[in-house]
Amino acid sequence: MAASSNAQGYRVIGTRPVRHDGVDKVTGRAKYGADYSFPGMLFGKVLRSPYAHANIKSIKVDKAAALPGVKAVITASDLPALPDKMEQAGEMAINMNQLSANILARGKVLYDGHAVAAVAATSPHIAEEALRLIEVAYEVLPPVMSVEEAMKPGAPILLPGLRNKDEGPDKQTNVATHLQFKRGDLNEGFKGADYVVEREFKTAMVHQGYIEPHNAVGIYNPDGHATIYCSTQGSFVVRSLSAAVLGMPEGNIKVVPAEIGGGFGGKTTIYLEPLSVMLSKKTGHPVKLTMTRAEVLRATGPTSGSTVRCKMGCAKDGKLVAAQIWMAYEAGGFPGSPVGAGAMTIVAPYNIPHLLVDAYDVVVNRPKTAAYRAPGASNAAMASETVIDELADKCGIDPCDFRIMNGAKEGTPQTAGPPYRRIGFIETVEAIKSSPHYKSKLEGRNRGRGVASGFWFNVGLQSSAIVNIHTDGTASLVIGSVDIGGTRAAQAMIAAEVLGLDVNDVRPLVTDTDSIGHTDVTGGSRTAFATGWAVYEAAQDAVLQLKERAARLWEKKPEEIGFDNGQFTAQGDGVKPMTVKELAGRLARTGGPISGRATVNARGVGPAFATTLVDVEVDPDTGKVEILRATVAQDVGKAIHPSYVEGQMQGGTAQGIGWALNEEYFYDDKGILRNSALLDYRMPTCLDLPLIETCIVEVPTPGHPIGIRGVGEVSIVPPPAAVANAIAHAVGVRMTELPMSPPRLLKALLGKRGSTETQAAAAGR
Amino acid sequence: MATVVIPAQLRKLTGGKDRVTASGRNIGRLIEDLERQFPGFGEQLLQDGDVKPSIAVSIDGEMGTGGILEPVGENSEVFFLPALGGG
Amino acid sequence: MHAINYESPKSVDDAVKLLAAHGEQARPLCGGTDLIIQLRAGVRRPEYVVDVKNIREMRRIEFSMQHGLRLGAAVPCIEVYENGDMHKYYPGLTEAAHLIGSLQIQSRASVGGNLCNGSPAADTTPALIALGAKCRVVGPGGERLVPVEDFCIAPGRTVLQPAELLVEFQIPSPARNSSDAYLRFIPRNEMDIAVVGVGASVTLDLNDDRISEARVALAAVGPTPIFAREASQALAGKRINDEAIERAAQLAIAATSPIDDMRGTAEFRRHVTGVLTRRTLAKAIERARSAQTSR
Amino acid sequence: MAKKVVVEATINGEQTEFLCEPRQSLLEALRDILELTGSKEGCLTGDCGACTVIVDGRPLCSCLMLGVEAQGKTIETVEGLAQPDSLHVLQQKFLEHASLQCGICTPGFLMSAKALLDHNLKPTEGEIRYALAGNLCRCTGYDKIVRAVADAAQTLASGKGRGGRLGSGPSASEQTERFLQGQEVK
Repeated sequence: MAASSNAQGYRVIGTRPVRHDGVDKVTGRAKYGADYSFPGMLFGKVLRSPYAHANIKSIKVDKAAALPGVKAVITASDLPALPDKMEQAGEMAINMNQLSANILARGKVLYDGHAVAAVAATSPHIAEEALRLIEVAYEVLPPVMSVEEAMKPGAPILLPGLRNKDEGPDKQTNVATHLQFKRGDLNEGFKGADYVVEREFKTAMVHQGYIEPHNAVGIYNPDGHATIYCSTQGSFVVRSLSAAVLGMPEGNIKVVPAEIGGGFGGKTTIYLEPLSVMLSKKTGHPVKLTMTRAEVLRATGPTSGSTVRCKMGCAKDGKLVAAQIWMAYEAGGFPGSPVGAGAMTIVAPYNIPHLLVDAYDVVVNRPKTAAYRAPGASNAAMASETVIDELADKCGIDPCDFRIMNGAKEGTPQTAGPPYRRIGFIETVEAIKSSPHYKSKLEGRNRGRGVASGFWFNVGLQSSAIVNIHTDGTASLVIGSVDIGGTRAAQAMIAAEVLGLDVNDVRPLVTDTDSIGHTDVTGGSRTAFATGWAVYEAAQDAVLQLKERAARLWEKKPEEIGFDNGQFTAQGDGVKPMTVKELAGRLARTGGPISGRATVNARGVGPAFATTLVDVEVDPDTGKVEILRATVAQDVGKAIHPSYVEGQMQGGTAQGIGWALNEEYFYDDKGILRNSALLDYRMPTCLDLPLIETCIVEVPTPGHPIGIRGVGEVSIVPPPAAVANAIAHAVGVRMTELPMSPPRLLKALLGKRGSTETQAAAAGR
Repeated sequence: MATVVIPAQLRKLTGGKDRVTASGRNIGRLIEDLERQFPGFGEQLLQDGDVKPSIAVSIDGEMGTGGILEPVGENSEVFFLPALGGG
Repeated sequence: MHAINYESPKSVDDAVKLLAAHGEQARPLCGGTDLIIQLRAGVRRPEYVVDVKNIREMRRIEFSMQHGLRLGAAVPCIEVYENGDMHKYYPGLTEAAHLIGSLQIQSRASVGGNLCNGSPAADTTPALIALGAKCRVVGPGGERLVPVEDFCIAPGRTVLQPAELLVEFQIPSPARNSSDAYLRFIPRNEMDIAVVGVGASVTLDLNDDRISEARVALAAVGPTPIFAREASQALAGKRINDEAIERAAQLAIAATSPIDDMRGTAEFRRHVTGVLTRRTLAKAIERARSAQTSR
Repeated sequence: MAKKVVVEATINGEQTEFLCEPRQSLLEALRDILELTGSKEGCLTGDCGACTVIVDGRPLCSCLMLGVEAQGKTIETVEGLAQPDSLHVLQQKFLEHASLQCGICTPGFLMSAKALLDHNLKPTEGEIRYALAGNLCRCTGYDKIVRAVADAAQTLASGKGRGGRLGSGPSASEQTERFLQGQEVK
């Protein structure tokens, strides 16, 4: 079935219809979380720590509670204490005790902006004023801001109970985990190397930067049931995590996913949701909380800053022989950086016989990190892809050819061991090589071109879908995956393809946690792959049932009914082929309504690769970098809606360029975030980017009925290294720290000039 | 017998061996057999009677989904690796 | 935000009366792009916000070769660079107004508000200083003229007394063969606050290719906007060449006292002060040469 | 405690009267009082442009204007863009070019783009990018947004000359200079 479906040309898949939710979103009618309001609704605000690291001695709320208009004030003591162990929650393993302590600090604040108390009042302004009246006594502790400080012997301890296997059960530590991956014999490997490059890289903590701040409306009913309206990447994960944090039965919470204004991983966990329910429970009113931008930056999941030491060796002919990597990622105030993913992605595109990777998850007094688009992979690729570029230079081999020569293909072992099945890495490099951009000549002083590649696993997980056939022959499609960028359109296209309907005859509906089977979070680039699979199977289920109805009408056996190009057919006279529309009108008299259903726990997910090409111009007097041209090639398996696939590729590239040039968390020596506004957290504007060219590569994922690969993440992985490589070729300095901001690049440029001048002087003597 | 590839940090349990053989029709049984051969293996991989949330299982190059009930073939190649999520 | 009262006087007198009546508890709203953010952040908590944008006198742009320019303090930046005279006679000030934030910000932000906010990084301030602009300040006791370079005394603090109002800027009409320019450095291409800003005006003696007079001013490299006196004086009477400009650049750097912050390091700011002084002077000189033909 | 104030303004062509606290922003007035939630809150500091509306013909951030300042003003929001039976060309082009992913920034971009095209139907790519620089989008990398605005300009210009010209026009850094020269020609 899958095979034949792949073989045949598609009618809907691969076209570019207008998205079904489009009109609502261009007219301002689409309802995002903050757009919800209810009669009697109160407004909540959260008091946040002004210190990076401190014990909470006491919290006095009486003055705040006495302010006219204030209806409730809550602190951590209003939430149940939870077990200090990892539990499965959707795609994530989560420590509920730490999750709760992140939502409202328990006895200790671990970063500037850590939530301490929450207020509900009749207006947001009154709630804000009430925060000023809450008296918190802090015992300020020295902040630990970098992995280096945190790993030093005798460093201040963030979490007294934290232990790791290496250091044993008696040793307090800031290192939550040490992971190691090993293959072959490192010494043997490096013996065979003609060229070795070893460098240390640092990347800054950066934020997902979604334009919509976090929000939640909680409505608690006296019968113990609650409804949460919020913008999230996963309504079911909000339900299970909120239930745990509130100590409520999961079934007593219904989560209604609002439209979501961007997530990029940052909305796969919870912050405000349990607070809205608890405040609603205390006041008997619906309570809405929305974060300010400063709260978003100070207290919601950025991704880790990191230190990565990368040593790689290759033979004269360019063959990679060995790699040794040491990496430590900032987890934030609680464990859980994406260092594991970093370790398993850093050399994933290459076949390297001898390998050793040591990876450390380290707590520091910064916000608890959350998932961010290919978590951990961009940090890692900044290191490996720069070193690869340098090795290619040393060998005098074109950087694309170098990657192709060493590129992973079917059967190549992955970092953690399992062999790749069919993948499209080399195809992405070839696509770049044959792109108009690569073939074009780059002229002008201080200009350079750089290439880099990236890998991301993608995930499968669970999804559910229902396809209802209506009497007019249209269909409604019900899914639990939120629409974060064309999801409705892509899923409707899959259903329309299978049902032989026009895409506009399928109405996609994203529904709440009570109206569809379990559906895991929109993350890991899984939605088109896994929810798409469920939608495909649900539509097939509907077709099967429709065949039975046709069989009844024609007095034949179901297996005698064919379905092709939207037409039901059978051999024999008196059989006039029927479309779904025609058959739909006969459902009542042939057995009643039809709903196709399917659920999946998708296995055999196909990983994604991308290769990015960037041209830059450097202002040698100021160190400012202009991006002149950018092209990204990505293996997407099969593009359902090419426009939205390109959109993911372009968006990830833009974010990666932001990391490369300007984005960073800037903390002062007290651990206070100095750039908690979009004025100084510098994401690229329209004027900072060129048009971004795309090459869609389609190497189908084996086993998937349509061959889809997730497309949401991998395009963010190559850009930082691609820009660094371009800068190196433009002005001859290798940048090893992100962001490559003007002050940093200028310093490197002046340093280089200084040294060359002294060399010249020496030569002159 | 299935081949089990041992993560670097568990090789101390297998006397440094990075590949061992074990039998069992599913991951649960396989881990029981590993525990028999290399005491201590179970607690490294199991929590509350199932595979730890922080651990993923790959069988013949395919990421599994069924925890201890994940079927294992006669000549399967089995990997235990860190579970991870995406953005 | 705390509760506020809103007043919208129609005349300078009424505005000054209101400011006098409420003293420290009143704050003029001259654009809103700084004040409203400060009110939200609780940095300033006045009981009264006095909106001066509806005072005609503060919204006018009047230019004549005889009397020069009167620029109302509340004129939004967008109206500055949509004004033909501003382009023709004060291109440096005009481009400074055009650099402030986005179009959305420029529709609200005013040159007067930009100055009264007291930020050392204000883009229009060095341009005003370069032009030798004076502030017409009106208070209960009458009015006074304050040179722009003397207006700011510390970050966020100016010479204005509680009841005083900055009504307009008075700028002399451009001399023959003169022009001005403003350049700033920001990491992105829009939306950032100046990491370094340099304004310059020059008057040329084209007969023997000399600079007869020059004024150089700097932003974001000290606690207040800086009038680089030595740099300016060093240019007076000098032949137009790289040597003269380089000397001015070095003196401009000497006039700075920058800090390290998230926008740039002190080291970087000093270096870029030199770079931008060279570039801004070159641009102003080029304009002054061509100005000859256009006037 | 400050009293609420009655404000009269023309909003999307309608004479409108509303009651607001002096501390409420125009954005709050639109969203919380008038239930026009199409204008979005992204930062409250004028840095993201999601709350962009057009006041007396000029685009501005409604988060940086007090509701009481709207007295006597003419305000256009995203809700006023479409006709009952048809979308505005910009809305249509945003859909055709897939210029929105999450859609939260879209209303702001549409209003900034409208403010541009209201007085310039032949924008260069540079002019389009300059006009949109006050609106942040984190999803798209701006590519498809710029294309949609250029296409909309072309459609609106229909005959009156070429519309948006991609790849044409001065670079970002030359914008101010170009703008000045453009003015001097007049």
